[in-house]
Amino acid sequence: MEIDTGNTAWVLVSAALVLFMTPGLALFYGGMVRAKNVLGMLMQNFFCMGLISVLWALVGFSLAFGDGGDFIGSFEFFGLKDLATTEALPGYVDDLALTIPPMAFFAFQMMFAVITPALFTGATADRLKFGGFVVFLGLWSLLVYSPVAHWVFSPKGWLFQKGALDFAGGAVIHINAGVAALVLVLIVGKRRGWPKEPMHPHSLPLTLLGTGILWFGWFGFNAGSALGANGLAAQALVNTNLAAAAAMLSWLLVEKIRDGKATTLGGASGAVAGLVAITPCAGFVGGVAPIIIGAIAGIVCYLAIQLKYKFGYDDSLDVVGVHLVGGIVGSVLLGFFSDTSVNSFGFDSVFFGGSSELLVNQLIAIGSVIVFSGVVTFVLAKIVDLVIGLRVTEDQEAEGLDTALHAETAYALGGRIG
Amino acid sequence: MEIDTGNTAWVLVSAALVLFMTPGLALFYGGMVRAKNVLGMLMQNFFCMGLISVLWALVGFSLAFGDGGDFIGSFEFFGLKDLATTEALPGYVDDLALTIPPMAFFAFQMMFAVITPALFTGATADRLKFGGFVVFLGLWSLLVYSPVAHWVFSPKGWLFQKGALDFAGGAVIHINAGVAALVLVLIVGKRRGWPKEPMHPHSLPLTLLGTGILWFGWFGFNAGSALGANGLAAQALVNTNLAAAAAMLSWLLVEKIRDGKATTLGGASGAVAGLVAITPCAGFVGGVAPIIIGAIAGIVCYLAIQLKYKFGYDDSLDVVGVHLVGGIVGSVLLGFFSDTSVNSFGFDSVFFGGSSELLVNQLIAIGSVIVFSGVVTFVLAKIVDLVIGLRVTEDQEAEGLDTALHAETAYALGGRIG
Amino acid sequence: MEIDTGNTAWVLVSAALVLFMTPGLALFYGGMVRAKNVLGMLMQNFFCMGLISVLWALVGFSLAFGDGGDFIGSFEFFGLKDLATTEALPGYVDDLALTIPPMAFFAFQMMFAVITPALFTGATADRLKFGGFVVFLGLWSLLVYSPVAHWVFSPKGWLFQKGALDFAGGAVIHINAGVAALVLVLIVGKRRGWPKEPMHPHSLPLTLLGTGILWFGWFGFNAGSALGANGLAAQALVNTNLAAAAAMLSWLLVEKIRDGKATTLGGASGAVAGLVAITPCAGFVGGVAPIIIGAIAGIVCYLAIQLKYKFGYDDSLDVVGVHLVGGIVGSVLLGFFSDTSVNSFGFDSVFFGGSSELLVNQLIAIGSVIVFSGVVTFVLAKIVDLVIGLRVTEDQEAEGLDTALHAETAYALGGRIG
Amino acid sequence: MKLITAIIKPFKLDEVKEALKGEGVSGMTVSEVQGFGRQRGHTEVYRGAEYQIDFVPKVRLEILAGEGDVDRIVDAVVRAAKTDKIGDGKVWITDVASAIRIRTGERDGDAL
Amino acid sequence: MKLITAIIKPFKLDEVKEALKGEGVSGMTVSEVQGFGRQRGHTEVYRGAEYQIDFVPKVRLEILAGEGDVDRIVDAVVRAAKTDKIGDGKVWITDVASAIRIRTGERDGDAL
Amino acid sequence: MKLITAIIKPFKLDEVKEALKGEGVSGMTVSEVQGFGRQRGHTEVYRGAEYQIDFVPKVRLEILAGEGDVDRIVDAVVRAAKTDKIGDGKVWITDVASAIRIRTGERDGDAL
Ligand SMILES: Nc1ncnc2c1ncn2[C@@H]1O[C@H](COP(=O)(O)OP(=O)(O)O)[C@@H](O)[C@H]1O
Ligand SMILES: Nc1ncnc2c1ncn2[C@@H]1O[C@H](COP(=O)(O)OP(=O)(O)O)[C@@H](O)[C@H]1O
Ligand SMILES: Nc1ncnc2c1ncn2[C@@H]1O[C@H](COP(=O)(O)OP(=O)(O)O)[C@@H](O)[C@H]1O
Repeated sequence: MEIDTGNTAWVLVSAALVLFMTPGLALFYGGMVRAKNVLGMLMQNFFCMGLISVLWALVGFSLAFGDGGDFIGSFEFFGLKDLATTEALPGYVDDLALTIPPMAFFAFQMMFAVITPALFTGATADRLKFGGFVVFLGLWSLLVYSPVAHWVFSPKGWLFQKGALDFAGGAVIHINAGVAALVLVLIVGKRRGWPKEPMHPHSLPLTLLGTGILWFGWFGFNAGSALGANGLAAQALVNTNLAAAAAMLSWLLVEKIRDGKATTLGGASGAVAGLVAITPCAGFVGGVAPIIIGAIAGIVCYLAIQLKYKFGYDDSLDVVGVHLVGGIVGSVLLGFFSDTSVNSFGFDSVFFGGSSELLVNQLIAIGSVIVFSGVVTFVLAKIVDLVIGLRVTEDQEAEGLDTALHAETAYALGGRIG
Repeated sequence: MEIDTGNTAWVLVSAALVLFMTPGLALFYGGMVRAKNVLGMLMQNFFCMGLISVLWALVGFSLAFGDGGDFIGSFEFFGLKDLATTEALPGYVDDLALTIPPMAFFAFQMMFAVITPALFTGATADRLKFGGFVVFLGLWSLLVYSPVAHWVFSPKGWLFQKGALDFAGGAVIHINAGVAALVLVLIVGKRRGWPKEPMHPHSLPLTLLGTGILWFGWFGFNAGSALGANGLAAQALVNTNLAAAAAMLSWLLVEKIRDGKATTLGGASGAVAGLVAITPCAGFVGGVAPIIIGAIAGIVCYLAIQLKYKFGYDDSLDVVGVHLVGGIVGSVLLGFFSDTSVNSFGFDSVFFGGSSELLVNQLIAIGSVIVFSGVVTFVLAKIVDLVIGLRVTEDQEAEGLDTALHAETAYALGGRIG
Repeated sequence: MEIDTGNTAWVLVSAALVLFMTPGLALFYGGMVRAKNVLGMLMQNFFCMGLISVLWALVGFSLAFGDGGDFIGSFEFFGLKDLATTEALPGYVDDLALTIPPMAFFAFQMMFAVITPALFTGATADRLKFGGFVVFLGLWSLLVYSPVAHWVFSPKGWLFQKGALDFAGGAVIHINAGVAALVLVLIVGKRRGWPKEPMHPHSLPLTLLGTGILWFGWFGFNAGSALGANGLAAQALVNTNLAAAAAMLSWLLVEKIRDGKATTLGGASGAVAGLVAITPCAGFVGGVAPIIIGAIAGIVCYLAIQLKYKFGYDDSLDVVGVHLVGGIVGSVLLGFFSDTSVNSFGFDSVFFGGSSELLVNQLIAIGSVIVFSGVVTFVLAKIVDLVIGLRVTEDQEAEGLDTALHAETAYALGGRIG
Repeated sequence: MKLITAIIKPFKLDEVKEALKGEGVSGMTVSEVQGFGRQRGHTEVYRGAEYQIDFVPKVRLEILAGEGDVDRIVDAVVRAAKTDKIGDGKVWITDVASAIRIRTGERDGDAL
Repeated sequence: MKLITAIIKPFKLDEVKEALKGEGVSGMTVSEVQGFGRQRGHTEVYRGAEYQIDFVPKVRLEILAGEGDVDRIVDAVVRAAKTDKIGDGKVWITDVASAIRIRTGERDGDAL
Repeated sequence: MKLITAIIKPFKLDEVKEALKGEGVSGMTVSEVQGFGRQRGHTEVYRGAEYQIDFVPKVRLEILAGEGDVDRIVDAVVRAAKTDKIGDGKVWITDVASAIRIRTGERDGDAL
């Protein structure tokens, strides 16, 4: 099929926007931790841009989109081999034929691979050992992310072929990273002093800035997944904005009712919850569906967060509550709101003259990603924890990651003492 | 008319850029207020992204671009009805026919609706009651913004048909929001202690960051209004950059002469003044006109700001001085610099072999927007003030909006006490 | 040749992205200086957006891309004259014919002109007199940048015709600005107290934010230089990301080995070093070459920075170590990794079945830019220093640029005293 | 010589400063502190978790003064800092064995 | 009346505050300070250049107390702030000539 | 035992610290303060509105010392902090009833 410059322009821009989300996430998380740990958090996120990009080029992409079996790709694109010259990527033929250079598709997908593991760094905030993180990060990306991406995104993957829908990565990115987050916090344990000792965000303006960047970048994430500049991309962009907006409103409303005050962190968190939930749906729903999906996500995620106090797991920045739960909410609701009049590549859902088949497939996809990601993450984390260690020492944790691990202090505002 | 992927890509990117301007504006304003009020400011701006997006989808867009009369649209697109499938938007036919999906046009316009009321939050900084703001915001967007957008932007609107020019919203956005700002400060009154007590910006780096984001996003705002990726969009982008640049220089020059020092806040303010002034002109002028327009705007806005001390209205972050005045400067100068060799859809102006007809139409547009927006804003604000209240209590104002309204503190940098 | 909307959309977006890099650079540098000098640094960078944009429109572009001789352009486009209507820019004919409006090309190149001198402000941090800087800035842009841009970027330029390759400005931007930085620090001298007195970054989160913006914008910088939305642009975008990633990793590795700790500033610095090195190569190399180039750049730049302590020049924020050295590394390595199968407009290099001819041309380009930029920068700086002065007084330096030059303080976080 | 230390409400600093200037006080040293006392702090809520903040921002003044001026200065501070609301703060006086002006080495009275 | 000044480790502030509440202390003033002493600081590295930071973040408490309560209060502070690691800090006691509550003008004992 | 309090120019902190180390001072507590005095502050301008800032950043040192060491220490501070320009600051000395090292409970002389 012909390369279309307009579609290519849109996908290249989208790749840039998705890359920009990782610094945005770093700031979103960084603002929420205490001042002594902000660099540790920024470092973990920026490091994903470094390590994952290189791994993706060497082998990650090939494992995800190479012509392998139902469960994993191949090594055919090892080190970008043949990618620049290949006619069509495995499975992207006939109606699925791409109108953009395979290299543009590679770039776009690289940014997804980068941000996915960055998501779970929020759960283990303030206590991860950097060396252990580095090794775990590489292993997880190759052994968890690439396979799951193959299952769902590659036309060769079993969930793709089964007919599970995931427009921009509700399962591949958010559920996947959310499960990993949960397993990691169970393995590394709570921050000392949590939940007794207050651990307030050290800079909410930083978090709000990160939220703005995430919202902005998410247009590339979701609308870019249309892989073209067309009505579907426009629909996905609109859905993305409306879900974020509605979730912000519903989250603030719950806060107002339950806590008496609407907070800026709540508004930001709600927006992100909505963005997560609409991710799998962005190119399959229309009308007011994104508003409903977002509104539900805002409420459910707020409530889900409260569980950590009940069950006592220190999901520090609520990756489980927002990404795992939000991803599930979106993937399930897609079984009710998917509408083929929006996207003929989708399937009709319960509310749109379809059967419950799609819903069942969605549940299968959710379940299998949870099980696979949960088990492999557990094994990898355990191994790394034993061999290298995943957690800093008590003294390092008390001192803070910035000086203890990175020999830096984030701020010298007085800039006069020390 | 055919959908063009290149034009669609550009408009989608532009929509994303304009959405990004609202967080940018939040930071631009947030840096200028005192540390105890920064979250209150960020909240008001981010909340616009939430509430206005949803209202726009439900009815706002339909009121602005539906097929109504000269003064207001219709309910035909209520809840996005038929928007995904409509052939052409009312009035966008023949030479005005769009080459992008109506949904992309909707997305682009949604971001304009979001940022417009966000602009006036700077005028009422540090003293707005959140509940009152929320209600006023919704009413204003539907009863002031949508009608004015219909008048000027919709081919069905009376000012559009009369031949008034407003490329990207000098009147619809800046004059409109600026008038609302003036009316609001007159109704809510001054901050306690103003102007005696100094109320310095708490973080100019935040304000400069916001300026950078605004400048960046404004390319989507102005050049995106060409609704295509063509020579006109390029011209608009260049004009936008040159006007911002020239206004920065002229503002700094006036500062240097009048105050003895050129300030970073001045450079940032000048740039924004230039961006405001070029907004109505961006796609209608060429050559060095943007430099002249920008240079004039920088000087006039600087001087306009000083009026608040003379007349004693507390336009806290100078929304009137920059947006109302800057919008008027641009709209009037368009009557002198508009050039049909740049854009055949424009009209020749006084300096470009035209009559004064365009200038007269510009004045009519300015006048009618000022009167309409002024009156309706006044009525709405008065009602909300009586029913809910628009201003916080003395104690809340003294304590600061962050803890008093949102139960949060922006910074915990020492992160050691409290 | 026909205007292509997709290509135009991509170049317009790229222009916006490159403009956004200058605020990004301002924050990158601003975070590294002490709190009393951050506004001074932001001001110098933002001021480039003001002054250079206007100069570029008036004469800078014409000198760079006008139809002059081998060494300098002409005045034909003075004040944007004829630019909107010109058929083709001088030399951009036949296979070089542009598929975008000349005005879009102008916009894209304007942003390059803006950021180049902004780069050297990092070297002279904390001590430049603003008035002297302003004058030097204008002179340098017209007398150093425009000619060098003509040599290398314009098809009429002697280095272009000689066959030296510089995809996005390794020589024109980074080597050029890096040499200027070195000359400037030699003329203005060290900061008082350097290197004895510690001068730590006052806000590394600001620096990391700047890094994120730079990385994001660099996609426009490098991939936009393909001047179209095609496979080459995709390749350039991928190369850009991989080089930044690999350089981050190699820099952190050296730190870990040499200093015992990997630092966030190191990760950020490595990424920038990789982005600099890949700039000349972005559209000429493929496969794993960008990873190799980036990895080498990360190591070499880290080591290069240490030279300032040995030789005692106060290149405050390491512009020489990162931009001059990184630019040379990339330009030289291009002589080994250039591959015509990636870009038929390139030439085969030592490792890719080519002769050493390209390498020789690269060395000629590097050498001539260093000599020309070095000499002219020296003369201009000396003159400005004598006539106006380039350095602040001792007291101003001790007080800090923010209050001393700009009558502002960056932060009032307690916001309670003074 | 005495040292007068005062804890006041931040927004009262300017008034106190002016009052002291009025009393001919030639200098003082000020710092940001957090106070704990009868005045209640505030509540913060982060994602549904509520925290009570006991500390209230205050400003701390230190004024070296000759014996003779102490009462006048203290009265001035108290008058200017008073709002009659809980949390106005405290003033206390301690003896100073001796004081030196670094620039000149002048001692005690001459050091001010 | 006495003034008790204590320099403690920041993360001990809450415990000390609770201990003081337990002793019926009605108020205190706290500030962030940097300490230099036996406890070593940390090293920072910026682009290969190493710096030794001598200062360690500490919190400074000031408590006005009647003669009779001083020992009890000091003991409470010492007990709560102790970690037995170098850097726990110091407590010192100085005489206060007199104290005033700004709100009421009450003096000395009544000022607390 | 005595408490030596010094207000100095921020950029002099390092020199003073070294001088004190030289005198065998084993510790000190430092904080950021704002000074008001003969030394004029600076002017700030925001969008054409001018403000005079009276306060100047200073650093405050507190040094507990035995009677015998006070003069030596004070001299060292004065010598190191001196620039002969207005604003060099003050040093003052107050009596300390007693001092305790939290870690060990050691008192007075042994607490240092
Ligand atoms: N015993 C004390 N020692 C030191 N400072 C105190 C003491 N009691 C109160 N303060 C300071 O005085 C401030 C005001 O005290 P508070 O009891 O709140 O109000 P009031 O002084 O009006 O009774 C407190 O915030 C604290 O900074
Ligand atoms: N002579 C002193 N004067 C004032 N403060 C001191 C003095 N010595 C120590 N300090 C303070 O006490 C803190 C702890 O002292 P340090 O010697 O580190 O541990 P320790 O008190 O356990 O021996 C220091 O960080 C400093 O703030
Ligand atoms: N009476 C005072 N009480 C407390 N601190 C003072 C007093 N006078 C001056 N200071 C402190 O000393 C600093 C220097 O005083 P200043 O009068 O400016 O210069 P100098 O001490 O050289 O005469 C001031 O900034 C302030 O912090």
